[in-house]
Amino acid sequence: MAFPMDPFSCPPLWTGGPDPSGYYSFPQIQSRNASNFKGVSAGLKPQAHSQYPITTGTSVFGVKYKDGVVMAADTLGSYGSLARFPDLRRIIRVNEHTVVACSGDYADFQFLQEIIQQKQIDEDINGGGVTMKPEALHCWLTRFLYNKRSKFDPLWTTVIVGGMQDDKPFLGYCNYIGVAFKDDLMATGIGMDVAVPIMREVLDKKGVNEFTLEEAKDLIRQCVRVCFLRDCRSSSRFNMAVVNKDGAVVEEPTVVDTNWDIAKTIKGYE
Amino acid sequence: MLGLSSPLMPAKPALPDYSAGAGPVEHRFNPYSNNHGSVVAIGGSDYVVIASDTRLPSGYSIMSRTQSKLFPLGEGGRSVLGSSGCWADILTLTRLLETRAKMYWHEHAKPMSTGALAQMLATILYSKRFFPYYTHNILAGLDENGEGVVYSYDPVGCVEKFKFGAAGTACSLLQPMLDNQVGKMNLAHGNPEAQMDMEEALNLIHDLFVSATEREINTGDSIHFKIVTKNGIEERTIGLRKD
Amino acid sequence: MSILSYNGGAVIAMKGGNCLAVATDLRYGVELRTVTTDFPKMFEIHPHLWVGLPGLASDTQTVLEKIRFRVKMYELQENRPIQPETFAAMLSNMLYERRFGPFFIEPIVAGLNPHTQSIYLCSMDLIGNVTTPEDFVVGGTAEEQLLGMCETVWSPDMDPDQLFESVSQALVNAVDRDASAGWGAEITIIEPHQITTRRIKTRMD
Amino acid sequence: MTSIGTGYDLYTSQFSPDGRVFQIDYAAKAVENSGTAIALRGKDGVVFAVEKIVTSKLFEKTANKRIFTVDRHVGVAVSGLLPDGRALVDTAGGEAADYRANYGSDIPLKYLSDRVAMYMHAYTLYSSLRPFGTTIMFGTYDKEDGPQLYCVEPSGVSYGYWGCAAGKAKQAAKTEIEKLKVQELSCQDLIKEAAKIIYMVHDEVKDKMFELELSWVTEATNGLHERVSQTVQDEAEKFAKAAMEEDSDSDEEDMS
Amino acid sequence: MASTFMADLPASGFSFENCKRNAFLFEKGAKPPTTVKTGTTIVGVVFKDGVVLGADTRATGGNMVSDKNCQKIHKMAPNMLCCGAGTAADCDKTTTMMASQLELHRLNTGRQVRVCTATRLLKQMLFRYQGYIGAYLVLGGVDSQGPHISTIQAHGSTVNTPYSAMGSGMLGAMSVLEMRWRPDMEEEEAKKLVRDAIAAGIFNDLGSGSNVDLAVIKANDQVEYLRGYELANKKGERKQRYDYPKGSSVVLSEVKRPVIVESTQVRQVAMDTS
Amino acid sequence: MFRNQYDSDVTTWSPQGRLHQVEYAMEAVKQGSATVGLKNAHHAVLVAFKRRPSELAAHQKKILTIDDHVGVSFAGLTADAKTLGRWMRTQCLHARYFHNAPLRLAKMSTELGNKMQLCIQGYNKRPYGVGMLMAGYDEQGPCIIQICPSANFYPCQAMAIGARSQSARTYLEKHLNEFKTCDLEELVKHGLRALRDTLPNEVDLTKENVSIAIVGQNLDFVVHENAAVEPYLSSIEGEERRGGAAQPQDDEPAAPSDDAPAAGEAETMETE
Repeated sequence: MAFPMDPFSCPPLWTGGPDPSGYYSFPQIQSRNASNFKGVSAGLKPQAHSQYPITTGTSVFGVKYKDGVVMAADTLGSYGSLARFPDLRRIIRVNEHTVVACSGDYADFQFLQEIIQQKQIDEDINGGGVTMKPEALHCWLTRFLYNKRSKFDPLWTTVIVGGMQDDKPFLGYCNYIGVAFKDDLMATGIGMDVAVPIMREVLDKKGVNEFTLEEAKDLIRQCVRVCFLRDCRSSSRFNMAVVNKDGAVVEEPTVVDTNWDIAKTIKGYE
Repeated sequence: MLGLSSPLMPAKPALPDYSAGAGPVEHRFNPYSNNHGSVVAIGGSDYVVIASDTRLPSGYSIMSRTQSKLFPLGEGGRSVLGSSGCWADILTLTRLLETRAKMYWHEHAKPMSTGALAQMLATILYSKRFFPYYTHNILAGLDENGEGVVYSYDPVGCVEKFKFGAAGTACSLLQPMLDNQVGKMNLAHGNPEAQMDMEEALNLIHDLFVSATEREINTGDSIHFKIVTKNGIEERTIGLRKD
Repeated sequence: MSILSYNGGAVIAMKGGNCLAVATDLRYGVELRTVTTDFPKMFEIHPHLWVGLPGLASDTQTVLEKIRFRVKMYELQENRPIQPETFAAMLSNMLYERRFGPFFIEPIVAGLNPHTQSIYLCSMDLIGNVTTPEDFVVGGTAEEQLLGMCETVWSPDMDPDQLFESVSQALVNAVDRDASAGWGAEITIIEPHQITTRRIKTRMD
Repeated sequence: MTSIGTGYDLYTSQFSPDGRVFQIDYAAKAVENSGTAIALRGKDGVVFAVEKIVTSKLFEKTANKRIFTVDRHVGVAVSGLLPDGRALVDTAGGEAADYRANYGSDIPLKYLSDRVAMYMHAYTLYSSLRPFGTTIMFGTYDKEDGPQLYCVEPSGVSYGYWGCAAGKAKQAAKTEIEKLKVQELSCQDLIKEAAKIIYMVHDEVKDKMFELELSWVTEATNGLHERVSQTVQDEAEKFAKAAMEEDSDSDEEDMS
Repeated sequence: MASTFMADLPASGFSFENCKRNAFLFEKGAKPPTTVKTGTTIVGVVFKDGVVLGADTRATGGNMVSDKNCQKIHKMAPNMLCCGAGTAADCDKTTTMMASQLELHRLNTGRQVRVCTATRLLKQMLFRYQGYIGAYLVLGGVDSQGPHISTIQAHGSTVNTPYSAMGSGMLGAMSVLEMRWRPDMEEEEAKKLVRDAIAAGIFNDLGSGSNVDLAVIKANDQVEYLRGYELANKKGERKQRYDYPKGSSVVLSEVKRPVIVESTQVRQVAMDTS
Repeated sequence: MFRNQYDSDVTTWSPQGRLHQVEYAMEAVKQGSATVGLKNAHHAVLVAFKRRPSELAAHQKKILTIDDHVGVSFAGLTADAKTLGRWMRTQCLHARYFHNAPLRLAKMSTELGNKMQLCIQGYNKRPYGVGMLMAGYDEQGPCIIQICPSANFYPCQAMAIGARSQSARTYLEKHLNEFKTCDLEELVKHGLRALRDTLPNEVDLTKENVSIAIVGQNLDFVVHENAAVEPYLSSIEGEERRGGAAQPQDDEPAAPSDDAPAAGEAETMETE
């Protein structure tokens, strides 16, 4: 796993090589993942870790349809209550049948994104045509987030992994404590309270197997629209991703339609 | 009850519940989440039945309606662990148990017995005595002479062997009736040694879950049964109220 | 521990055919110590109207006296026995009056109208929110256990004997799973023309 | 080679009286025991060709692969002791991953070959270690620096090349490469030339069966190192075999 | 000195006599108990010729359902109803007190009471108690100014919008309303919309459940209160009965007391004027 | 003449560029009893000949189950095999723990190769004195991978290692193209015949001294011992030895002596 090296020293002579000295001890190079109590010996407070999100992304939505999965996430990066980054890509394409979307702290997601892409490179060079599947990535992410949570140094993100697992749609959720589950529909953050009821209503009537791509896209657009209307940390500009057996596509951002006519009818507060 | 919005549920409007004397609250990182869930198990002369509800709540919303909390372990999944509480801990604990059971099978060329699993689970739970797995576990399986046996645990590994047991959020609703019907307690002419037959056990568990669903908001959606006898495992799912 | 479980206790009121059962445990304890084992929490206002006052024992007695006073005043004024609904409303308003300094009791009211055979059950929280279910009401520290038992055991239109067995089994098994309730149980079956009070054998631990 | 067997050639940390570290030379000798591997740097990319000697009919075609990819854009051909080679490829992979983690871009080939060279050189300093018995060739192509080809020897020395060879018929292959004007040729032609060289230097007698491994990293593959497609492989082998007939005809004419 | 009798006649308004004692008990570490909350999903919607209110029927105490079929839609005035969420007792008592105030107001002015009056009275009272009275209300009525829905928060803030939702299930309900609300809807469509909004709360929010209550209010005091409009959830059928044979419990002592029931009539007595 | 100077430890190259310690380790493989691995379109099979140190002792286990989809048979130092087996089991369990998916055989063999390579480069280390045949099934189909003490691994169609395994290899080379198309029964028979060819005339395959392992499409790795091998053994009962039923086989020296390295071995050390 490519943890970033200690930034303050130049890369050592060689990395991770065996201790060539055999009998006698070679000057020990500072091991890369030094314990997080580095400062204790120097009388500093034990190194604490960030335990709150800074730049956050709001809800992410995912729903299965008969041949695949549709996901969406808006492109807003909120810096507290400031709508600071209007064009964040919160859905990334991992390979031709896996897509990952994140809500919560965006820096943590970029950190995760790097590691996922490195994993994908390792798969490409010696995978021999067979590459990482969504369930493997979802399971690995759960273990990774749980491990960070257990060290009280959490990655403050909630991820949804979507894709095709052995020609069957796959949707997996995992939050920053490591609570993970798989289901036909899901949403993170406020979307779980606002969008999931709508999705459940639609999918209870019409099972996943008769749910067409157009209907799924329309439902997801509805969810984004409702969340934009009611979540003050969301934007109307969002990315939609579709994964089916022809591959994984993250579409360019589009904007959801809204109309505010009723504003005119509201007068006063009583 | 609408508590103050805990850090787990960012951006959810919290309706303040004013309780006197609530001083300033410091929002530290809370590594746990309570995802509730309830488990009941009844052992008979030649079978054991274990059941859990399949609702996975988070705060006041429902993450999944179809998440079973039963995990087969050991030989052919003959021993079944029912676990409720913090779902992240449950996933990790059961994964660890499955891996250890597999390594046991490699090393001993025979699968782990229920008793061995019970002891291993107790040790693993106690290994995290000072950062516990926030889980309420019930391990059900057949013992050496094929009788149903139920081990019930506290989150840090104190284990006891019973013929029946309940655990989880609706434990206090389920347990008294189990004592009465299976343990024949407080019945003037009940015979506690008599073993319950399987059909009656299944019906009792179903009725208990119906009652629990009526009164406990975190219980509902459906019940997932696993019935273990010497010639295999049968699974059933029965619906419950979805509100 | 919550103030309501300082003294412990468990009460049930359950509706039968044209009869009503009220039951209470008999423990009076202070936190984990049991002081006496003859402290019912179910009191008779008049043969067809019973009130259960589980919670903080001192408030149980205080509220009981206050209520008895008000019922006497009412009956002197109205020259007829108080109806359960009226009694419940009076109790509810008395509790809500102390909204910001409440009495720590969660009362239940059970009444039978001998003329109309109608049965009134209600339970309240400590600030007087009235709930009037059709089947049974429970209260005290063993509330969850009692709910579990009663939901399973109750069936409509039970005759007095069946009702007695159901209520006593519900109470006894529930308090066995609650450390701060138990130590004896008293069950009263209220019928239009007869009140039967029985004490049953329970674990005394 | 005067000091063979005089006891100065047992440890890497020992100089012989005439100032040479024999263990490094012996390691280089080990490289010559494996099949010939060549790499040619054309104007639009780098081509690798390896003579993979098949020691048993029972092996799969994928056995003993000696061409690897590091970090998608670096082609690697290994000759000499294959386990050592794989270990080096693994190290090179780690270097490339670290580089991307720290600097966010693909690792430049010069930097990678220096890092691997330093790593191999570290094994020539201590008596408790032995040098890597491998020569390893790295090749990439990108818009910025164009085609790049480096080769690192067991001594831990790394040079840039237009064309390099290692293994059994290293010398013969080198002379053949020098005949070509590699700088002007495109990879399409170079792949055929490389196949021809391998067929030419292959010693029919000693090693009966061999397989030709061909791969390239070119502008056409937009900087990704890939094995050549089956059609290109067949064409190259057909061209090589045809070239072999012409030579054998020309030999007969001289003799007759 | 006032006799003991006088001591007990309740003065008007809240009594704070136990506050000192309770504060002392809490210092001793006792945890204050929880009041019964209505988890609740309540909705109010304006349609062409009136207003539709909706509510679920579950009251919760902690994680326990204390009432499976409670009434959350309270009468405020002949032309006005009010759904309450938050602390159950606060909603009940607040709406009952306010109803009597409004009735007096109606009698004194001889006019139909206006929604804005009820809103103003409610907000002033709630503001006085700084949100300690946990009543979150959706007030709906039709008065001379037409149909109104106004939402009152416990802290005293109010807003009136053509549709509104409150309670722990409000997010699910609000998303249904945002999707399907249109100005000038027909009555049937409005009822269906409110029913679906409440159902979204019932099935997706743990704090709400059981049945859907609806109320339709139209001009000139036309109020139609549909209690139990849809019994969305019934108790599961049990597979066994648990009747205990006679003598299951061991009786230690028994006392039977007969009760003589006199008949009581209530006579109208003329006012004694001398 | 130079050989003895350069064969004392694994960090010394000989003038010809060979590592004699590694070659001697390859010899250890030939001390172990024979084992054969082969595969068809959907299954991989391992058969192994079990020896016992004395009449009173039990037969030495030759096949280790690594995971549901992979197992190994080994020839050489049993303890080395057990250590590597345990390491492989842990790797497979890690893969299932972290990725909920079986570990791909190509990945495992590369990792194993790199792990064993560390032992042929350090001063205070020795190579693993065991050769292994890994049989497994994953997305890329069934595979047989031969692992040598030289830390090299070879994916094979079929392979035999251990004592007198050359005669088995000869059999396998003769029938190589039949394996792809034959069914599982036939495949096991081929394996047993190849194994039998490695035995001296007076010894024959019995249910005590043979174990068979099969893995394949929706068939978890299963090892047959003792009674379970009988049906397979009886199916090749009558056949004439050496080269099996098909056609007579040019006679090989009855038991090629151990030290003369059979033709095949020398080349493998060809620093491939």
